[in-house]
Amino acid sequence: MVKLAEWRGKEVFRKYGVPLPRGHVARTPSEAEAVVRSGSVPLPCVVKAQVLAGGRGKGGAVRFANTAEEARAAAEAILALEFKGERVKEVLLEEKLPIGKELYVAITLDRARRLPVLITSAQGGVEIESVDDAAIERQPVHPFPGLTAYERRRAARSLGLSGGPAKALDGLLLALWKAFQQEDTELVEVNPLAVVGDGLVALDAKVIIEDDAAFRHPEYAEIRDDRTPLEEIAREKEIAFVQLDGNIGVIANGAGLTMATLDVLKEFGGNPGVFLDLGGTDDPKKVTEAFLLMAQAKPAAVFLNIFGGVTRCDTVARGLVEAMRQVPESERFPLVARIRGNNEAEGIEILRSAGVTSVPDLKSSAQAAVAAARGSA
Amino acid sequence: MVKLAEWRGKEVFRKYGVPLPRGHVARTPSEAEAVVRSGSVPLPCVVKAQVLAGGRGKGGAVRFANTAEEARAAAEAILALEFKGERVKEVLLEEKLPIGKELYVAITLDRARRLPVLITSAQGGVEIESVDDAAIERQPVHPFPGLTAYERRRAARSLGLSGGPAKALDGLLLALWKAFQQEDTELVEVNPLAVVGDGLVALDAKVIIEDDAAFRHPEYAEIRDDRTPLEEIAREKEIAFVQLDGNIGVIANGAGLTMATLDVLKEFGGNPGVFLDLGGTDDPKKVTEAFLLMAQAKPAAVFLNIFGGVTRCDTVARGLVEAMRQVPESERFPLVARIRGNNEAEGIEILRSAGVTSVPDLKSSAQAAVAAARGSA
Amino acid sequence: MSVLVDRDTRVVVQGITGHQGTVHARQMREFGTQVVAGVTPGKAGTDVEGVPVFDSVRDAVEKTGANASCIFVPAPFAKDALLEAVDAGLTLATVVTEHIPFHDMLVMYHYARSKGSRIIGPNCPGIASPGKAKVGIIPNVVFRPGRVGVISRSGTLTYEIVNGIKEHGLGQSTCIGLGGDPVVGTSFVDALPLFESDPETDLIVLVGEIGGTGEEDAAEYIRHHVHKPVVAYIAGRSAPPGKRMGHAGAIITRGRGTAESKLAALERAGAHVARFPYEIPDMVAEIARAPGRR
Amino acid sequence: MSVLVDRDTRVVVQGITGHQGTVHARQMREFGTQVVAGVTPGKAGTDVEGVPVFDSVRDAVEKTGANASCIFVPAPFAKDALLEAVDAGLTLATVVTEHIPFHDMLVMYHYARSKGSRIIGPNCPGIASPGKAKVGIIPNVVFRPGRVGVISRSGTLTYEIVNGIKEHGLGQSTCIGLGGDPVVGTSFVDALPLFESDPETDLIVLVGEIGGTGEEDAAEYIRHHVHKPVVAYIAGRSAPPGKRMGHAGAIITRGRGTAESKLAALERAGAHVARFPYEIPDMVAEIARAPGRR
Repeated sequence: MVKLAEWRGKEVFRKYGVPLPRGHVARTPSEAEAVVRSGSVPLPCVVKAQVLAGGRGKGGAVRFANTAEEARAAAEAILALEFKGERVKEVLLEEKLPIGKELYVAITLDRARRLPVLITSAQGGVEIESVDDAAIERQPVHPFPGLTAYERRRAARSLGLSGGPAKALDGLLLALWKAFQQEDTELVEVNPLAVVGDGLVALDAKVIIEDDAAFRHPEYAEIRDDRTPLEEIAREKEIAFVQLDGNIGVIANGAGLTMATLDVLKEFGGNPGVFLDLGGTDDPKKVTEAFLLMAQAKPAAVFLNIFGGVTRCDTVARGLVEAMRQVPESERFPLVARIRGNNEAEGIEILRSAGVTSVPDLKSSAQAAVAAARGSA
Repeated sequence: MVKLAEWRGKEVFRKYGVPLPRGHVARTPSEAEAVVRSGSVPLPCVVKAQVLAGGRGKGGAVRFANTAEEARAAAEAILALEFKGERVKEVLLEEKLPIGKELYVAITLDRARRLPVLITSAQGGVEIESVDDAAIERQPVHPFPGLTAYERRRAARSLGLSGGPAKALDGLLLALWKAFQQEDTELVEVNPLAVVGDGLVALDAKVIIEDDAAFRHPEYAEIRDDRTPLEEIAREKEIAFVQLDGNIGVIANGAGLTMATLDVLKEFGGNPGVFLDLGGTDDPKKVTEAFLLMAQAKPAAVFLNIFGGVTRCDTVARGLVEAMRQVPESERFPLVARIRGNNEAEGIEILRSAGVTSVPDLKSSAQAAVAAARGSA
Repeated sequence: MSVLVDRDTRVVVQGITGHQGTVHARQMREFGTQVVAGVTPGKAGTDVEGVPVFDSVRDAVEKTGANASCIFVPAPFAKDALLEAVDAGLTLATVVTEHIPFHDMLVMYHYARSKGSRIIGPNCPGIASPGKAKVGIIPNVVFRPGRVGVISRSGTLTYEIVNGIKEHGLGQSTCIGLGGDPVVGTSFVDALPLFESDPETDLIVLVGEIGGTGEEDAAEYIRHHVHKPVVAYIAGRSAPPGKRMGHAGAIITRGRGTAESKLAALERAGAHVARFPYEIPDMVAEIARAPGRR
Repeated sequence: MSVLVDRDTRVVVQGITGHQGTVHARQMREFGTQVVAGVTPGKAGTDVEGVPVFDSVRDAVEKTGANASCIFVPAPFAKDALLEAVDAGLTLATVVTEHIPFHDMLVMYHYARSKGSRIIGPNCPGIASPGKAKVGIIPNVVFRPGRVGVISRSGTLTYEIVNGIKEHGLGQSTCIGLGGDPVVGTSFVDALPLFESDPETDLIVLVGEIGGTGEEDAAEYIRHHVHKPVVAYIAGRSAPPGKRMGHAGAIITRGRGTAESKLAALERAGAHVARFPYEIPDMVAEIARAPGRR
C-alpha cells in the first residue's frame, strides 16, 4: 500500500476534477515565501506539514500566515519538526477559505460485502473513528453500474446538503468514484470536505494506492512507504519483511504460518524482532538473499519454520546453506530450524550436512529458539 | 437512428484512436484540388462520394487520382452524381495505401441475447450479407467486464492475424468498443479493415447513432437522416410519420396497431400512403398538428384507427375537430374514423357533433376507408 | 395464483408526481391494485391522492413493504430509477418509460438479472391480472377475469385484442405487454413458461410484430415446451422492408424477422395463426369451447 | 459425494505451460485428479506431459468436457483468464495467482456470481478431497482420506494443520484454502454450509487469521446453522496492530478483526478454540473419539 502525502493526493483529485483550494508545495522556507510572493497561493494562507500521520493541527504541524514573511517562518518551523517519528520534508501552502460546514466523504472497500463502500458523515473535520456510528452513512456501490445517481442523492441527504452544495457533491462523488477505480486505490478520503459558499472544497486528501496494481501505475513507483531501510530492500527483492522491537528473527513461508510461529514464540517467552515471509518461492537464490537480509538485522537467534508446498524443503535448505557460507563471522547467529512438507527428507539431509538439525515438532523447536536467543543475548 | 456519412464516422473513429488513412472532406471540385495541393492528402489518392447507400465502387462513386487535377476532375464527376436517389454533396479524399488482406469488423446489438456482439470475418471488402455464415465469427460481449482480452484474441484468430497486425487489432477493438458504448451507437463497422504492412487501417467507417440517446449527444443534432421534408417536420414534432407510395392516410396510435391497420387495409385492396403514429400523447394540440401534417401529404382518404389507452378518445376527437376547422378547403379529405377504448363514448359524441361517424368494427371501417379512397381518387 | 402479480403485489410508483405517474397510479388503484407508495426525490412527506411519497425506493420499501415498481421517470433518469428499485430488493419492475437508450437498458437488464429481479418493458404497457393487480398502464376497461393469457409486444394493439376477447364474453388470466424496444427485460420466451405453468391459464394469445427474432424464438419454445393451445398474430405483414413503423423494434432487415418467417415458425410450432386482429377472439372462443384441443 | 470436487471433476489448467502450471498439473494428476486440458494462448496443439493444450478455455471445454479451472496465469492477466473460464461455462475456478488487484477481483467475483460460477481464491491453495480430486496446490503428502473438513484462510499453515491431522491417524473429507486477499471468491460463510451438509464430513476445522471480519461472520453463521463440531484456530494473536504480516488480509485496523474479537465470537458460537496450531489435531482426535459431542 502506498499512502500518498496530502499534496500528491490532491494532485490525483485535481486530475478527476475534485474542487480544491489554490495551493502549492514547498521544500524550503524560501520556496514557501516565493510561492506566496508569486501569487500562486493567495493570502491569508495555511502552511501544512506533509506527513502521513494524522492530528497535525494539535501537533504544531499546521500554521497560518498573513504575509509572505509569516509563510516563510511557518514553513521554517514546520520543516524543523519531527512529527510522530517522521521528518517533515515538505509543506503545502494553501489559501485560507471562508469555511461553512465540515463534512466527511470516503470510498473504500467493504471486504465482507465484497463491494466498494461510500462513507459519508455530516460530522467532518474530526477523525471518523470518533464519530457516532449513527451519524455515518455507508452505501455499498456495485462496480457494474458504478456509483448511481440515487446513491449520490442519498449521500447528499446524509450530509444535509441541498441546492448548490448538493449539486457540487454529485459531481465530486462521481470524480472520487472515478479516482477510486482508475487509480486502483484502497481509499480515497476527503476530511474535511468544506462547504464554501454555494460549493464544496476538499480541504484535505487521503489517497492510498493498492500495491498489487503497481503494474498499472508506474507513476507511483517513486513514492515510498514508511518502511525501514531493510524493509525497503526487502520490498525491492519481493520479500515480505517486517521489523519490530524483539530479538528473535523468524523466517517462515506464508502469512498464516509466520503469524502462528510468532504466537508460539510469544507463548514461550520469546520476543520476535524480524519477520521474514519467504512466500511461495522455489528459487534457492531468493532464500539466500532473504537470509543475508536477516543477518543484517542482527537477530539474537533465528527460528526457521518452513512447511514445504510450492516452496520445497530442499530449496530452502540449499539457500540457507549458501547464505551461511556468505554471512561474515561477525553477523553469524544461532539458528533453530524446523522444515516439514514437500521434499522434507532431502532438506533435512542438506541441513544436517551443514551442521544444522531440524526439530520436527513446532512446540519444541520454538522453545529451542527462545532458549537460543536468551543464550546469545 | 442517425447514420453517419463515412467521413463523420471516421471522425468518431479518430477520437477513439482507430488507425485511418490520411484524408480530407471536400464539397466542391476546387476544394478537392486544394486539399491535394496543400499536401494534407498525399498522392495517389481515392475520391469517394459521401453517401449512405452501399455499392459505391460499382456505381462510379469512387474514383482514383494521381494528380491534383485528376482529383478535381474526380470530385467534379462524383459531385454531379445522384447515387441511388441521393444527391452527392461531399467527397472524401484519402491517400491510396498498399493494401494486404481486407477484413471485416463490427460491433452491434444482438437483440435475442440482449448483448452487444463483436462480428469478425476474414472476408472483408464485400457486403457482409454475402459472406458464408461459417466465415463469420460472432462473439457476445457482456457490458460489465466489457470486451475482454480473450475475446480480442479469438477475433484475431478468426481474422487469421498474428504478430503486428494481431497486436494492432487488439487496440483497434478496444477503441471500437469504447466508441460503441460512449457514442451510444447501434453499429460501428469497419469494412474493409485493411492489413497495411505490419498494422491495420480502417478504409471505411459505418457508424449509426441511436436516436434515443440524443439527449446525451447534442453533437449529432445537426445531422439529418434520409427523411422526406414532411417526415422531417414530423420528427421535430415528435410524431412518427412515414411516407410511402399509396394514397390512404393512416392515423393510429402505437406501432403495433398502426401495422395491423395497414395489414387490414391491404387485405381489402387499399394502398396506404402515409402512416402517422400518434403514440401515447394526450394533448389535443399534438393531435391537431398531426392531422394538419397528414393533410399536407394530400391523401385520397384518411383512416383514423385509435384504441384509447394513454391517448384518450376524447382527446383525439377534440384535436381532430380542431384540425378539420383549420384545414383549407383544397386540402380536405374523406375521413373514416374508428375510435375505441378510454373515454370512447365522449370521443364518439364529439366526432358526431362535427359530422364524423365512428365505425366500431375494424373490418367494416377498413373497408369503408378503402371505398372512400377509391371514390375520391 | 396468477402470473407475476397477485393480490399480494404492493406497488411503488416511481415518478408518481408526474402527470403520467399520477394518472396511472389512480388507474392501478381503480383496478384494485395495492398502490402503497410513490417515489419522487425531494418530495418525501407529501402524498398523491392519498398515496405517500418518499425520497427513495429504499425508504418506500422500509415504510410500506412495497414489492413491485412501476417506473414513469423520464428516459434520461430511468436507468437510475430501475437500479434503485433492484437495489431496494424489488423483484418486479414495469418500466413504462419510452425512448430509453438501449445501452442503458443493457445495464438495467443484466444488473437486474444478476440480482434476481425481473423487468417488464421498457416502453411497455406492463402487466395486469383482472381481479388481482395491474403494474402498468393497460386501460382497465378492456379486462374481464377469465382464463386466456395474453403476451404481446405491442401497446394499443394489445388493448384492442384484449378488449375483443372481453367482447366475445371471455376473460383474461394475465396479460403482459412486453414492449417492442431492442432490449426488453422480459421476452416471449421468458413469459411463455409462466403461462404454461399457470393453473389459471387455459390458452395463450401471442401478439407479435415484425422485426427482431423474438417470435421465432417463441415458436421454438412453444414447439418443445408449451402444451396449452396458442393463438398467434403478427402485425406488420404488409409493412415495406426497411421502413420504420414507429419504433426501433419494427425494422425489417435482411429477411430475418419478417412476418413470413415468424408466421411460418409459429405454424410449424402448432400455434393457431390469425391473419387479422379481429380473427383472434373468434379463434380463442372456438378453442375455449372445445377444451383439450390443441 | 464431497464438497465441490469429486471423481467427475475435469480440470483445465490455465497457464499450464508456465513453471507453476506444469508442476501443479502434474501434482494434481498424481493426486488422482482428471486433468483433461491446459490453456495457453498460441500454444494450441502442443501438450504438457501428455495434457493437451488449447488456445482458449472454450476450445478446451468443447474438446475435453472440462468443468473446473485452476488458474496460474500472472496477475495482470488473471482477470481475463477467469472471465474466460466463466464464459466457457465452468462452474468452479481456483485462482492460485497472487497479487491480483482487488479492483480486478471485484469484477471477477461479481461477474462469476452473476453467471453461477464459484471462485476459490485468489492467492490460495485451492481445494482437495483425498481420493477424489484436487484443484489447486496443496501438497499431496499432507492428505489422507477421512471425515475431517478443513476450511482455512492460510496457505502453508493449512498444510501444517492438515498434515498434523494425518499424523494423528485421522483424515480429511475436503480441505479448502480460501486465500487471504481482501476480496475472496469463497468465504468461510460460503464454505461452511457445504461442509455442514456434506455427509462425508463429521467435524469442521476452521483456520483463520487476524484482519477482516470473515471469522466473526463465520462465528455468527456457526451459531445459527452449523450442528457439526467446529475446531477453530486464529493465527496472529500476538501480531502488533497495524503491521503487515505478509499480505493485505493481515492488517489490523481499529479494533475490528482482532484475534480477540474473532476468538470471542467463535467461543460464543460454541466452537472448540485452539490456542496453537499443534493443539488442533489433539482436539480433533478427542472429538472424533466422542461422537455426538459438540
